[in-house]
Amino acid sequence: MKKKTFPRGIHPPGGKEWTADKAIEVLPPPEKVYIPLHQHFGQPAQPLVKKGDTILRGQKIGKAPALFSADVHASVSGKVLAVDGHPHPLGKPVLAVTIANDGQDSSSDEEEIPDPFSLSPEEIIRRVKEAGIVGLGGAAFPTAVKLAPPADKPIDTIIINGCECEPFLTSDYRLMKEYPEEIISGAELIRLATNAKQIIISVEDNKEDAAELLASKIQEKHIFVEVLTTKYPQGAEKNLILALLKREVPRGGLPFDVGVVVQNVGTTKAIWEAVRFGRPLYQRVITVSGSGIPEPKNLLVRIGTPLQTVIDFCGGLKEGVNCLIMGGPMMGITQWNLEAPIIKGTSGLLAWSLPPASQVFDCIRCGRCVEHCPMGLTPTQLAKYIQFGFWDEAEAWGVLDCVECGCCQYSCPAAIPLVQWIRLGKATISALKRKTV
Amino acid sequence: MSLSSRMVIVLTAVGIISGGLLSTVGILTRARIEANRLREIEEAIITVVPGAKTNTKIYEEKDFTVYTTRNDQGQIQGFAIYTAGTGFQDKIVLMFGTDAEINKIFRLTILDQKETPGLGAKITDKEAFLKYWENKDCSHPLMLKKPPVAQEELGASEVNAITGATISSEAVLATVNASLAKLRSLIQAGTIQIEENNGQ
Amino acid sequence: MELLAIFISAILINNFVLHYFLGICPFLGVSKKIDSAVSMGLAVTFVMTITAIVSWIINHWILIPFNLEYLQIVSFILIIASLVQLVEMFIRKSSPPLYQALGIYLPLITTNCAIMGLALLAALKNYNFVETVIFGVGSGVGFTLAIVLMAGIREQLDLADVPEPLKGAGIALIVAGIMALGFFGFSGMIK
Amino acid sequence: MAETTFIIKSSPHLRHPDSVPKIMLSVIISLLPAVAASVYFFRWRAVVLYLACLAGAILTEAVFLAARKKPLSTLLDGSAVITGLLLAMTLPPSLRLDQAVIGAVVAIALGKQVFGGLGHNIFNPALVGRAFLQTAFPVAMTTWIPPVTKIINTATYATPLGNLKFQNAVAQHTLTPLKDLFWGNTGGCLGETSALALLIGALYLVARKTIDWKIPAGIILSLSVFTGIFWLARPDKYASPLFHLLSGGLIIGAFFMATDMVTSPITPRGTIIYALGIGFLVGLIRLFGGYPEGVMYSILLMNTVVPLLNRSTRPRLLGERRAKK
Amino acid sequence: MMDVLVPILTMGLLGLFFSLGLVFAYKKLRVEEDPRVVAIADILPQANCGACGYSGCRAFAEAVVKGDAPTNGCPVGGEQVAAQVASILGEEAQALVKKVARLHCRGTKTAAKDRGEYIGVTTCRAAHLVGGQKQCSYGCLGFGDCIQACLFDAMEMGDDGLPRIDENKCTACGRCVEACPRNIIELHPVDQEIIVFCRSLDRGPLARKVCKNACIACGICVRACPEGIILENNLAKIVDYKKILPEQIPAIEKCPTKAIGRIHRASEEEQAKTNEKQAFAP
Amino acid sequence: MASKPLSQEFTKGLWGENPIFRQLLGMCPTLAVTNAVINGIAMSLATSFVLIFSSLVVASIKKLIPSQVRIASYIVVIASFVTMADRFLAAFFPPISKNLGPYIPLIVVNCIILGRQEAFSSKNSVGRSLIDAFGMSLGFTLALLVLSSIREILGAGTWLGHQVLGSWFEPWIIMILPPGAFLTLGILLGIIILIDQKLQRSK
Ligand SMILES: Cc1cc2nc3c(=O)[nH]c(=O)nc-3n(C[C@H](O)[C@H](O)[C@H](O)COP(=O)(O)O)c2cc1C
Ligand SMILES: Cc1cc2nc3c(=O)[nH]c(=O)nc-3n(C[C@H](O)[C@H](O)[C@H](O)COP(=O)(O)O)c2cc1C
Ligand SMILES: Cc1cc2nc3c(=O)[nH]c(=O)nc-3n(C[C@H](O)[C@H](O)[C@H](O)COP(=O)(O)O)c2cc1C
Ligand SMILES: Cc1cc2nc3c(=O)[nH]c(=O)nc-3n(C[C@H](O)[C@H](O)[C@H](O)CO)c2cc1C
Ligand code: SF4
Ligand code: SF4
Ligand code: SF4
Ligand code: SF4
Ligand code: FES
Repeated sequence: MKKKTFPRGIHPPGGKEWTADKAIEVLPPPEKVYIPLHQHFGQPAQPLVKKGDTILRGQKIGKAPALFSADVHASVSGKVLAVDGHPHPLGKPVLAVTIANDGQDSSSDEEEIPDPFSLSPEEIIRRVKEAGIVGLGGAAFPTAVKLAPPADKPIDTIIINGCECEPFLTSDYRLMKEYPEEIISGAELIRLATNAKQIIISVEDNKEDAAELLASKIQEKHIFVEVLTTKYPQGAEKNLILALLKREVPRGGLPFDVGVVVQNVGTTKAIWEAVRFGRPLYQRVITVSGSGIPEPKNLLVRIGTPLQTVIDFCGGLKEGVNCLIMGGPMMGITQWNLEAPIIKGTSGLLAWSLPPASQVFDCIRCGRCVEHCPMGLTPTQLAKYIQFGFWDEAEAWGVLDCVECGCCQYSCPAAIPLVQWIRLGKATISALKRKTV
Repeated sequence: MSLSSRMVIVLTAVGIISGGLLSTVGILTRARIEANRLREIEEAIITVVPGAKTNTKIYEEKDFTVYTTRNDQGQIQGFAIYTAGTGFQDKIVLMFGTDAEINKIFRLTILDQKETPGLGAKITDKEAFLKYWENKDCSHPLMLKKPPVAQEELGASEVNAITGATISSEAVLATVNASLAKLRSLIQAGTIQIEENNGQ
Repeated sequence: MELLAIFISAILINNFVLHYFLGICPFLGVSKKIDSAVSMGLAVTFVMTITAIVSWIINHWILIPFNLEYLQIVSFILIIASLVQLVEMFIRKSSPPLYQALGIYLPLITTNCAIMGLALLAALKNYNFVETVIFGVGSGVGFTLAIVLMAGIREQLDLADVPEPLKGAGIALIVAGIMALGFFGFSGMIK
Repeated sequence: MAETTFIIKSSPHLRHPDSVPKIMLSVIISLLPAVAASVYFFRWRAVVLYLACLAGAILTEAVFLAARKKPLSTLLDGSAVITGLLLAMTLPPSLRLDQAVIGAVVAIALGKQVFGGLGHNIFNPALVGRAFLQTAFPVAMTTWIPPVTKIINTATYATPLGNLKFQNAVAQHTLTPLKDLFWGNTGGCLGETSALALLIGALYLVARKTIDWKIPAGIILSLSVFTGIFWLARPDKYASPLFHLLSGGLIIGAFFMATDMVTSPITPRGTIIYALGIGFLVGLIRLFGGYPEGVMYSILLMNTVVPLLNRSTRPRLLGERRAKK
Repeated sequence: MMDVLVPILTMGLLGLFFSLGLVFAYKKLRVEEDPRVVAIADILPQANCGACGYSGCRAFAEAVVKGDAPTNGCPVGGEQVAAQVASILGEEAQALVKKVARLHCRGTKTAAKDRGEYIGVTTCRAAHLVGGQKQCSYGCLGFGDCIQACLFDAMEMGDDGLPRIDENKCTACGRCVEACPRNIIELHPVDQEIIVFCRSLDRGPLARKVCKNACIACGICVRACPEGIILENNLAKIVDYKKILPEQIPAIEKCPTKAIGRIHRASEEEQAKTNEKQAFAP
Repeated sequence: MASKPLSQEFTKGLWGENPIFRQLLGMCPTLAVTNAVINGIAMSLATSFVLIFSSLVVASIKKLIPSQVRIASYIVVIASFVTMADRFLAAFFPPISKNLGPYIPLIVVNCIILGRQEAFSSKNSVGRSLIDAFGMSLGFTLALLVLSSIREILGAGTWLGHQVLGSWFEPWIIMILPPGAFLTLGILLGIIILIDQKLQRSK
């Protein structure tokens, strides 16, 4: 049978071979961690500790002030050195809690629940929320919110996103290989929380062994493993839903509009740990890779570990490295300050040396960006509208639908920074909208 | 006086004055313009039927007018046919003369055309085009010679095409052939009767 | 067949804008946006059709019988001006949305030589009534075609790096020139 | 803080290896077989015409770039070379050199640079140059010589299509044999005669995915259908689709000129309409128009429509309602 | 006789017919336009910049006549236009202090470090989206979006990488204020001499580390003039410039990073000199 | 309208407010009849005649005309003069009349003429209006002359019918065809703006 997939998209070089067979290693907790209070979609958390406090690992140090926010927990035990502005991977310094690790790692985890499947949906969601879980697939959207969709939007399908379509990243793959039972159980918890009927675990066909392993562990009839064609951005939720279910999430809508919840495998495992063991989200698995890293690895790191520590653990940066990326090569963010910490949304750290910038040409209207945009957009036209300030036209042509996957810019022979233009347009248009409302 | 009535009066007055003025201009120039037009036809007829002294319009329809011409002795020399056909761009208006038996074309002249200058417009050029039409046998449909050859090598009912403007040349040829056929059929049908119009 | 030839010829071969150079002012002025170009085209087509009818009537029922051909210019222009005004009033009364879309272009049409040119050309070509009407509609469609194509191109050129001095009318004229070159492809199609 | 300075940029950080100069270079390479064929068939005339057009095109490009203070490095992107080459390939071998140079200057100046240079032009520059020449020097542009490989005893010579149109070749059974059309042993523009040489290059472009195969396919399809209908109805009057495909500028036009990215639509549906439109217009002009050949005009006319096509065939966004228009 | 009479009659009738039509149109379909709108629109500078908050000069004129907009609502036109507009409407001109745009950043090329090599769209807004190439997250990015936005040619990029504003040309239209993604341009009364040249909210050491000229919130200026200046979020802020007394200025100017101080206003001589230079520039 | 010195009222039509190159008015005759210098001259003479006399008449009767019938009356005035010009050419210069075809009658809708009446003659004294009309006419003539000279020389190798380029020159037929008109005027506009920018800058 032909494997399912979505229309358009691209086939970038994989780069997964660097770390695919590197088992997850534990990075020893560093001496100091810097835990930003803003690591998620929504409002920053408010500090619950102050300088000089002694705190435990897993203790809540930031409280979500609103629905669209998430709690933040300490990732080591020790003493609060400062609650202050600190460099942040997203650029601008934000309020962060600096903790001196006392090396004890004494924990404050909530109580364990031996049979989590008997919990009520409300209790599952409460425990997820208490654990400060946000999506680990990239967007860092508060998971508790996602698990409680509006009542008029019943959920019938849970998709566990194990596509990991970004090149180079292998952390999700390692999770599926090493923790298949946890992922399946976590998925079942999500299903119970949302009252859905079926669970689909989707894996790209370059990770077929992980898919087979998962399938072999499944007993329930309502859980399926679906192997999809390897194509970027297979893991983008709207495209994934289209590929698996032939449902189109309406423009401006969310998966629950078509009765679906999509969760990343890492998130799923975190949910399992939170509900079963009461363990908050204070660590995650990341891939450290790229030609600039002497010993590429998959690492379990504490949130708040500075980039420098992570890099040092992998052998330091090679000579001539000039590009450091947090996340994958398609959607990641360039880093310049090694003091910035790992945050909940960090899926990887890549380093390499880029050749001098290639010359940017004027668009030659080759249409490759159109051909590859998974959202059906016309990136070249959008970029031009934005460049010349035609905001209305850009909006009419759907600029706000762009998921910033980068397929267009990847395929552009003229090396036009299309995604940056589009981001600029999205930012400007939303600003204008806010002004006129 | 109310504004409305002033509006009406002023505009009417302007109209009347202009009408008066124009009528003068019209009358002053009318004769001359009419004469210009007639002279054009007259000259064309003389060109296509050499030696024509008088002419009579004996048949007229859209884009097809037939004149008979007489020499100074008052004998009928033949027909001058005013006709038009579609060329490369637009209509080509032309006139040609035949003998009374319609066996021979005396000459052809182009009255109006909008063909490409330097190309199709060469149909008005005597050396390039018109001279091949002199004294052609038209008892059979005329034929176009392409590529052109020297005048001596042309057959009795062959004319040269203009290099690079075959379409315009074809258009003239087709128009002439069609007019000849039409003229013959009109005579056959009795619609045109030369003798009866003699009396004028 | 003859009628079809007149129609096709008016649109493609002897296009009002690209061949006769009539209505260049609105062609350059109202071709910046596709929407307004379409409205302008429709308005012109509409007025052209009516003008064709009315001018034929005036010409054949009044001017020619009374030997007043020299009043063609004055009477045609007056007719056109009042017609446009009447149409404008009528549309404004009967269909406000249509007026919004078309109305603002109507006054522009009064001094548009495409309309006057139509009346004069139809008289010059000696068309009969039906031919005149077909010629009017065809010319209007031809104008619309040219102005809409032009508007499409100009919208795209808004996003291009056209040299400063050529921006606006300069590049529009050059585009018109190349369009006219392209339309040569249709020459000779009507035999 | 480490001393190394890092690059700050927006994602994505990977790029497909294709770049504008590489694309242009591949087109130049793909044209070489046809260039070689034309040199074989027309000898020194071909060589000097190529040189004249290339020099005209590149110099004009350089002058404009300098005047507009753009980096001269864009001269090396190769697009001006393609324009010069393609222009030369569409000229009659007997054209005067100064006229060829005029064509090249017009192609780059009026066809490309007045719009802002590479990527901004609306019309195919080489064809603007050719259309200009065709209209400026209609006689020179329709005067043909046979290839040196063909011995002919008349002074003037007609191309296969000219023969078809003006000499009623089907009825007279003087239609150029398909074999000659395929190998290129016939008269016509420099680069258009050898179908074989062109197809070799075209195959390379299609395989390399430089060009969108749907464009030539659409053109060939609609031209075949159009001419096929008439051929089936009156085989004694109309030539076969195969003849139409192999003769004139169709192959070079369909594979190398209609596919010019700058002047073809960016949307998939627009591309298909564009291609079908070109094929249809070629058929219309060849069968019913004043010219024996209509490839150039068809491409230019469809170029005119491209902006409208791009707008009206915007792809459907993911999640956009189908019903809504 | 007929030859003359018929045309006169025809033309007369045509004129009559036409004028009757017009009378009809005039009666039925008159659109009143307030002459004051036309008059005001004539006076306005026709820059159509939108600084007044309306879609253009004409829209503003209509709003003024309706009473929706103040007579001095056009910052471009300044006092003169305001007075004229007011006189048309028969009002006294409302007093209008001239404002000019001021830059709140001194992160020159040498003072503020770069994060690294920036690759991408070279506008401030675009660079801001990826955090900017300057280490300081608040300061000027130096790509000159503001200069592009200014319709009055009042800005230019200085050699130090910061835009300069020509007080005399600036009309306080506010377009540069809108354009700047870092919100470091503000309109201030032209006679306000003391300006805080920094917008960094970082705590002192961090701010200092990324820019030599940053405000480090040491409080010297506040001590010099507690009535006029306060500290807020690690940053000095002028609450009321009128309360800064001339004799306090030297103390304020003791700021260790010169993040607060007197605006450098070109003297008339200097102005003349630059004008001269411009005149001879190629 | 602020009054300018009379000389400026005249010269503005030549460059600053040239009806064709600056105001882009009357494009149709400009493009249509400039394929030969003689046509261009005839056209500009006819247009000037109409423009000058209409300005004269309009400026003298402006007070009598209620503003509601202003345009209509102007049109009648203009049309009358156009008719005179047309009849005159047809009577005395039939070949030129034939060449110019419908473009002489079309002077009536030439935007320059109505535009000048609206914008100038209806507001200014007779003398000033005349000067303005002369200036505009000269500007129009100049533009037509330039355009038709370029087109005739390149398109036919002749100027006013006289051979100016040697026999080596093969005429560019395109120049006397419609595309040539568009292209030439387009390029000319660009050049004029370029020159103007240079002038402004050096000021
Ligand atoms: C272009 C693009 C690519 C993505 N790729 C992946 C992916 O490979 N794996 C993944 O888990 N999420 C991916 N996501 C995020 C998903 O769309 C979705 O947000 C996520 O799976 C939701 O799960 P979470 O909330 O647990 O993170 C991608 C998103 C985008 C826009
Ligand atoms: C701009 C242009 C104008 C043309 N004008 C005419 C024309 O007026 N009359 C004509 O017969 N052919 C004209 N042609 C040429 C025809 O298209 C066609 O090639 C020609 O009739 C073939 O004639 P030949 O076989 O003698 O070369 C023109 C071609 C071009 C490019
Ligand atoms: C891509 C291409 C397009 C062409 N387009 C045209 C065209 O539109 N019109 C034309 O007359 N010749 C065109 N030519 C030249 C003709 O293909 C070819 O020379 C033709 O047979 C000329 O015939 P003719 O002499 O009868 O005009 C083109 C050539 C090429 C290579
Ligand atoms: C597939 C392909 C086809 C091209 N065809 C043409 C062509 O027909 N004419 C031309 O001038 N340039 C052609 N170019 C070059 C380039 O796109 C052209 O110069 C641009 O139109 C100039 O902006 C082609 C380029 C490619 C990649
Ligand atoms: S436009 Fe947006 S969604 Fe489309 S390919 Fe580009 S980045 Fe992806
Ligand atoms: S891929 Fe690049 S060059 Fe091609 S159309 Fe898109 S933006 Fe233009
Ligand atoms: S400097 Fe700013 S406020 Fe002043 S005129 Fe320019 S854009 Fe307007
Ligand atoms: S002030 Fe703002 S807009 Fe101007 S250059 Fe600096 S960052 Fe850019
Ligand atoms: S001159 Fe023709 S529309 Fe203005």
